[in-house]
Amino acid sequence: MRTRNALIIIALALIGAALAWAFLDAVAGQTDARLADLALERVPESGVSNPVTSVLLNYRAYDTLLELAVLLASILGIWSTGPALPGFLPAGPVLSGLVASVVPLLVLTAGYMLWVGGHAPGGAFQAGALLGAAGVVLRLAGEPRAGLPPLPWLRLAIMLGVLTFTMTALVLMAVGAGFLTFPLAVAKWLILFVEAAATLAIGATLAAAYLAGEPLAVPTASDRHGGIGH
Amino acid sequence: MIPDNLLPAAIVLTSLVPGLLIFVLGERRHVLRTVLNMTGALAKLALVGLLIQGVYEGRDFESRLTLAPGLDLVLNADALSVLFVTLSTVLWLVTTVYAIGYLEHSPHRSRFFGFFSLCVSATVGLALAGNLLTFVIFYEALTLATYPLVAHRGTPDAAQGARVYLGYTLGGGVLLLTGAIWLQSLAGPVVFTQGGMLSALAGEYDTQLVLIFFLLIAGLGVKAALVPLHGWLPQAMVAPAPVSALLHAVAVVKAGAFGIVRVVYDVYGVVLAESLGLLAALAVLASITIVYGSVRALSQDGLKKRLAYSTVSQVSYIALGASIFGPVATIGGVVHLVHQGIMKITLFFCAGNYAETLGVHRVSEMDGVGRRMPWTTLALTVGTLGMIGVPPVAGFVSKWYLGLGAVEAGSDWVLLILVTSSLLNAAYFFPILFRAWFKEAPARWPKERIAAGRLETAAALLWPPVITALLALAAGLFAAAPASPLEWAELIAQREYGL
Amino acid sequence: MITQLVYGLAGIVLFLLGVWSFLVHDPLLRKLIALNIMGAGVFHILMAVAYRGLDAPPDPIPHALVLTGIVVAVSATALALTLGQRLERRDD
Amino acid sequence: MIDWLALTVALPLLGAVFAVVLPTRARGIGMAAALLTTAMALSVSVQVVQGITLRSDLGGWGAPLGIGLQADGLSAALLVMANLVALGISAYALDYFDAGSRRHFWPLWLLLWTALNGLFLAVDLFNIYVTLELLGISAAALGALTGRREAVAANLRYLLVGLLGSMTYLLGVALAYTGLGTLDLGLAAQALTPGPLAWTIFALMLGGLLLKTALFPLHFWLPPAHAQAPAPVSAALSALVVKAAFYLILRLWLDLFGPVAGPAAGTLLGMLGAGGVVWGSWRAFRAERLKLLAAYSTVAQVGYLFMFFPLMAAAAIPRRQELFGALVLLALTHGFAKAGLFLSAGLLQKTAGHDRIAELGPATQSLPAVAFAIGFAGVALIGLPPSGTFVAKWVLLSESFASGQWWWAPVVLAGTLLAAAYVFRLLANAFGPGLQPGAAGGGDQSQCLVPIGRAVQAPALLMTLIAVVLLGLGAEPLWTLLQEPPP
Repeated sequence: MRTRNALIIIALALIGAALAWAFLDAVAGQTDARLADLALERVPESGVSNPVTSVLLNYRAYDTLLELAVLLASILGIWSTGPALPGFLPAGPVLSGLVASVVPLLVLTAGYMLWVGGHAPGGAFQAGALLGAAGVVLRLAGEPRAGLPPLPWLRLAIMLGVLTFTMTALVLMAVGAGFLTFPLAVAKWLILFVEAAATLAIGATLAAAYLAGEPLAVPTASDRHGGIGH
Repeated sequence: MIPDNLLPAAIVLTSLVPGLLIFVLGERRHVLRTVLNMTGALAKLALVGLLIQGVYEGRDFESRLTLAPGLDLVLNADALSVLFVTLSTVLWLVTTVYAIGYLEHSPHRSRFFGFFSLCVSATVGLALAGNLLTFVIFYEALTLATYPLVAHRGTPDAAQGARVYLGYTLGGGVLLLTGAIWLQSLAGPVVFTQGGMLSALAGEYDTQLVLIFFLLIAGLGVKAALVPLHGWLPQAMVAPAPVSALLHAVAVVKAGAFGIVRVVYDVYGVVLAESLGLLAALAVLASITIVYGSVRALSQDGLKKRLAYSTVSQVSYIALGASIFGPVATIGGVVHLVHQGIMKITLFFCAGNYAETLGVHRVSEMDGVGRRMPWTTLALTVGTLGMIGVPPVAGFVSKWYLGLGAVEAGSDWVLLILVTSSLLNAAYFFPILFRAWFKEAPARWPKERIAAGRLETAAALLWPPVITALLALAAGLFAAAPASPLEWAELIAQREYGL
Repeated sequence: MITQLVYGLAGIVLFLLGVWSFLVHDPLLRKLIALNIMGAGVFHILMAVAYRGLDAPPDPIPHALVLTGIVVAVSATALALTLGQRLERRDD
Repeated sequence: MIDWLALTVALPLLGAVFAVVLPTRARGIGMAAALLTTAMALSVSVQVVQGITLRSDLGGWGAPLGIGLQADGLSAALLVMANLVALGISAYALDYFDAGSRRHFWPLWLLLWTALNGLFLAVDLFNIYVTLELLGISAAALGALTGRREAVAANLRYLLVGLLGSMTYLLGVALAYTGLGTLDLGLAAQALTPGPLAWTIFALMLGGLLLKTALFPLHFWLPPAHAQAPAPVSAALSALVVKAAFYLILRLWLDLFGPVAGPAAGTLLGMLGAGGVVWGSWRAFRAERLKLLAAYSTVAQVGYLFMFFPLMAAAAIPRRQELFGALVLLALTHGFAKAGLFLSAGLLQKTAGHDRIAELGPATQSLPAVAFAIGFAGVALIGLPPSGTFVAKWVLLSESFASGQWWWAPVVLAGTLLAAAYVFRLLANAFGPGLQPGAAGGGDQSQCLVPIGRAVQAPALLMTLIAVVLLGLGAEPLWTLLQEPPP
């Protein structure tokens, strides 16, 4: 095994050298600021003032659509492996008290993050991550379903992002604007609408992923241990 | 009424379409299957008639399908292909009748007749092939279609025989493919043209041309059962009689011999082959096979095994004819293509009759068979006499021309080969006749399935050998008739040598 | 220019560490962590390239790519963890 | 105005979404989406055949900023093959899965289909990365659907290897953006000049994709993953997912790395391909189980695909166009034939309860249509006429002779013979003694055969028929479709 590791290290060193050389050649070669100026210059046409959100939700909206599909694929894959893990033991008074205050705060900040994304760093992914975190905290505090709705509604939630995004794009195409082309007048509200749906979807997906299985009728930990606890 | 460019394709399709329909047919639909078979066979016969008449008038027929840029599937009818197509069409008709009779109560008949028709389509396609690519395509398709027939019975040794058959033929196929592609990379698309098309490459690529020739001959030699590559033929005798009759006497074995004739005459051209010394090598190989086949046949007790070894040696007569420089030997070789087919199929039909009617499989069990089945044994006699080369049966004609051609070309040792092989033929065929006619019949036949009613055996089993025996006789007696195989062979020889 | 180089090369080093750890260690969790380190390395390079000095606003394109990359990495890691979990759970 | 390319991707995505929210009617929605998507793909290809190279800039932002979708001859050909095979697999899957796993299969299957269509139309480097991830994740999830221990382990390793490949590819994209300042394939090609950056990007992107297309020696993860997956999934994995990764390599090789990818790189890929052919065919011949045999046969066929590269790198333009056509024909034929083989294997496994080749005699005999499908698939895998593979191998061999690189020929021929060996080992079952009518329980194989309906046998037979007859005899239009010579 020793020689194998040594060989790997030597190989990686060589690859590293090549990468570094290529990176130097790349950075030196590229004097003008790649797509930065072009992107920043056309931000007003995208309906939002935060350039990253305009890239994510307008210039490269198709990437974001497929990325939501990736999230959906992973949660469906997780559900296909079998039922969810049983929940944790219910939390003691201190933790449940803390959770009672943290979770609403998380939800509130998520809403704010969603709104601020239009003109400052933030947006659907950050808001979704916060919602997911809220779900994980609930799950750790002993709530077996991590605050998620029953399965039929949960199914609706996880696919909401992709559904709204695709339907909006198709409607825009039907009215003649073009697939994923947000006309400037309504761009801001359309993007906000799509981002809201995406936030819900991402939050539900991340929380559901933490259950590591399909939440059919998730038994609480106490059921599993024959109701030792209270 | 069929446009000229569709006739060759139509000929191939008349057996392909019924074959595919039969596959879809249920196992119990005997009448419909027989109707399909017979209509296919008769339709093909009619179309071939049209073809012969057209070629005689000098019209040319060509169906072309481009598979890829520079790769065309071409079917056209020249004199040589018409000869082989006629032979296989007539014998397919006769064998279909025989097979219907032979497989009366056996299972998997849809599968059998489906692949049987595919085999004939492949053989006919191979005969009509206009360029080397089409020839290779149908040559491989023939392997594919015959494998299920050899393995038809499903017994372990049928599976073994089929496996051996596959090993040889696929190996041969790969060699042929390599040779064909190598040749194409040198000379562009290889089209069969009378008098050969490689004379332009003569000076520069001699070594490669020789290597390619041996690759092609090795690939074709597997199916033509040239000596080192003949191992599969005796083992393939495990197939039912109609398969051995049509395939191992006409379709598969002739495909190899026909290929050798094509390569020597229409790819290399006799002049180039002679100048490269290829003909001499082929002649030696053919002679060895002729003698070897006859010697092995002597010691075979199984009737079909003996006939198989006889086929190994007889087919090499065609290769011998092709390898002797001179129009007369060519006529001998080409006409033997037809004569050997007719005679050998008669012998296999008779062998099938004995096995099916009396359960006689071995030569030692054939005492007094002549009295019990006179007509079949009469056909057997005509066939064997033809094989030995006794006039007036057809075999004599082809051996006569081969001998004459050999003398003309000045290679007298070939005459010696012909004489010794004829003696050997006599040595392994006469004991069969002697036992059949002059020995006392045993009290009880091994497994008498069909009683001796008005006819000695089932009608469908009796008439085919008699008809083919008559054909053999007719080919011998009326050799000089206008549309006889001999006349046609002379036409081919004239065109090949540009006389 | 210099900051881009420093952070970019740091990204490359991170990537290589990830590859080394992926190849050398067998347990699932270490391989997953290695993959995420590789991802972090690539995102690091993208961030370095996006930097255009203190006064000019950064290039938004790499930022968006990194965001998308992170979400993709998270979902792949989630699925891999669940499959791994399923394997352990089956052992008991 | 209808954006055909966007619809080709959006329809299966919508189908997946509705299948998620209405699990009880997942089957119906899935089949409807399958039919609609195939119709869309065919209409795209018809337009491309009429000479229109379709391009749609999503979001209306144009090349540098926005993401485009493009369909030229190559992508149209593979799009048609992928969608027809996927339609066949969907028809087959209609009653292959029981109610429990049905609701999991259809959404993931439609997401995989979305990823496939997205990949064949993608012309943006980062977008290719995201689509590749969607493909890899949905494929791995589908592969582990049976829940058996080996299946989960094999597909976990597949997922990890896939991620390693994607990360390497992503690094290539990052460096490409750093050096070329654009993510669009066309613009990047113009900006790319041979140099250390170009070779590094080339090595990274191709290295990542070689891992995903399982070129020998990076193929170790494929056989267990494809053999353990349920039949329709392994058909999709072998015929489509591996093919999509190969398509990307071909696309990048021709459109982006034209000047950079010299004969040296071509020869390296050719040699790895040759290794794949021999090793894959040998392991397929030794395989005891049918699906493992089919999986190793995929490794061999991918090897054949890569043997075209050295010849194409060295050929002059008109000859390179013929080779390019033959390469695409081989890819298409393998797609149909391998999908047909895996679906047939699934039927045999369902009937006999196992897929040990030695004991499949009775099962093969009880399903004649499946036996024929395996026969046709075998013909196409070996490369016997009249299959498309025969034409492709003919062009490959004649070019290897004409160009003097004769050493590829013996490898192809050895591969062909080995392929013949393992295919006819399968077909021998069809002629074995099997269940003689009336035989008492067929001796020790007294296992009862689960009857299979005729309808479910149709997709396999149809697909292999396409591979043999249609692509064998009617492949000529493919060359006109690929007419505009690659730059």
